[in-house]
Amino acid sequence: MFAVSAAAVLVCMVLAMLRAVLGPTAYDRVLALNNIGTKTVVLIAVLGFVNGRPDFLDLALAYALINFIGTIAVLKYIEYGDLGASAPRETGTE
Amino acid sequence: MNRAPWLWAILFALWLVLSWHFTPLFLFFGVVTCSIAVLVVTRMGILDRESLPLHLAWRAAAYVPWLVWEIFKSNVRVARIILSPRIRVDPSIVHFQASQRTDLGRFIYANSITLTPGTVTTGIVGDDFEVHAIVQEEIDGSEENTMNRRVARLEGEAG
Amino acid sequence: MSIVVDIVLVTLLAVAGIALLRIRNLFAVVMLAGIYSLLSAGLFTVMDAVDVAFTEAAVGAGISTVLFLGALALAGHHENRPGHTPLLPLIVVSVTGLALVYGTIDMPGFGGADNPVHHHVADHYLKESPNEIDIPNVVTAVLASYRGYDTWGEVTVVFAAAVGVMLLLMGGRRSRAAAGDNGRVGGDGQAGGAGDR
Amino acid sequence: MMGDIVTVVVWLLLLSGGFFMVTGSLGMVRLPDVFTRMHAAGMVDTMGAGLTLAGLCVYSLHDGTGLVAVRLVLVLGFLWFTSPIATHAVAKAALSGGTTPYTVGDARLRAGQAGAGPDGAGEGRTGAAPDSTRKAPAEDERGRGDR
Repeated sequence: MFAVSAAAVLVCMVLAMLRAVLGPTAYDRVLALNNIGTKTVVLIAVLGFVNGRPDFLDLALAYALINFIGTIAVLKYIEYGDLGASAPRETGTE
Repeated sequence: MNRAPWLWAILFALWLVLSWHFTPLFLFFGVVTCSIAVLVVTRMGILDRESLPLHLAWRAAAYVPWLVWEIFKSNVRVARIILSPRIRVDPSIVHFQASQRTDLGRFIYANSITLTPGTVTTGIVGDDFEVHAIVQEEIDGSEENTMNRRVARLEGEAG
Repeated sequence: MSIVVDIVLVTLLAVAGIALLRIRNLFAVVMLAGIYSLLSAGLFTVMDAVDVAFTEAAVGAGISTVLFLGALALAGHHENRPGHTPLLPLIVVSVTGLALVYGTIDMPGFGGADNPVHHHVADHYLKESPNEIDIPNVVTAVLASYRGYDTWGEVTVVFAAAVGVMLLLMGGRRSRAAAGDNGRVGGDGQAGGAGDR
Repeated sequence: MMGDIVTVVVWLLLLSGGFFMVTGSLGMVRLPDVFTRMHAAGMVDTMGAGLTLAGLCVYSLHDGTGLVAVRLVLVLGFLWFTSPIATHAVAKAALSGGTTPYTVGDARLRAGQAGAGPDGAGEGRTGAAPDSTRKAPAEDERGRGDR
């Protein structure tokens, strides 16, 4: 039954890849990158169960965090054109 | 309330669960690692009631299941839009007032809005939330008001 | 099941690779390179090379994406078309690739238990590392203890490379900031800000 | 008996998780602009990953490997904490980068619809997947020009 789940994740990766290749804007590609990251996390978790050795979950755990950091770095770059820049201070922004 | 020991305890519990080795060597590594992490965080001065909201823990236990149910319902709605043979969306950006008093409360509310598919918080200035919705009905129903009230209650009297 | 996963992932890798070659917008290329790293990390996981997968995810999808973006902030977004025809590079790459494939014919089957590589010191590591080093993870034991000097050298090289890249990327900014050009930290750092430098 | 119930529950969770994940990915391909696609991506992050990981969690709890269940819960927790922040960051960057979202009666929605067929009344209807893929290359050029 885990094989079905893994197959679903793979189909999703193909669809997200389509979006990454088609674009059209940079933000679509960031969205696809983030989404493929999420799907990789789920894929690793599911594959651990397919092979009967769910020991790789630490890897999924680390991926979830790396993916987040990568996405934030990318978006900071898009928004400010620079990774070292700090956000302009606005009052009341979260 | 001093938060550093709490953070240390949480981190060490995480270490124990993830490692599950109880030899002296590994316990020693865990103690050292957690201590360094707590030390760094304390020196950075970011350990406060926003970064470790312990005072919300009990009320969050009631909020999270409700949020999960909301997420499920809006997932079904968005799935229906996507799977319909001709996609019918009328996306719009809506402004409305949030009634939370603290930044932490607004943060939780904004993330709850984003976490339910169909609505994404795109910007916050003061109390004014700017929300993008995939269809108009997602936003102007009573559910956003319910969520608003629930987060305000979660935030509690202490504020 | 594993073979299906392999096929799908390798196909996606090929798609990502071809898209990487075709697209001239370097920002999109960085995004696709990140996706490429995630996919190959998934592939490494399927092959049970968890430590390699971990490194690939951290370095490939995490750090190198950030470094590429830092470089893009300094260098601009668009890749010029090469002036020469791609024919000669294509031939060189094809010949090299075919030679590598030819080389793999002599190699023992993938994952075979009686491959020579598994009977040199691996037996000793697998049997004795719990007694000798008392670390539950054999890979960690090999990397940090049996091959400690090797790992030390690698870490030194990686550290030196990281410091060098950071100096390259940050040196420019500091000198500009010293020259008084600190306006871009504030309001004007828009999305297109990098492209016109 | 207990095992049968667990098997059924795990099947249900995995299948519904796969359903939401595939639907969300389909939405990422079909929906007309980056803001609406964001909602579809949210589906993958929340219910798709959530139900799948919950299924694995139930299985491993029944299997007696509770540590694995703890890890799955942690993975899900990280995903659900980070996903809205990443989505919000995409939305904010897209807005400040000059991408205006499609809204009701937008000329671009109608333009997409003119190619889609006879249904021309224009209340925010867009063409399906073939339409959006067809106009993608042109927009790609425009996107490059913007940056």
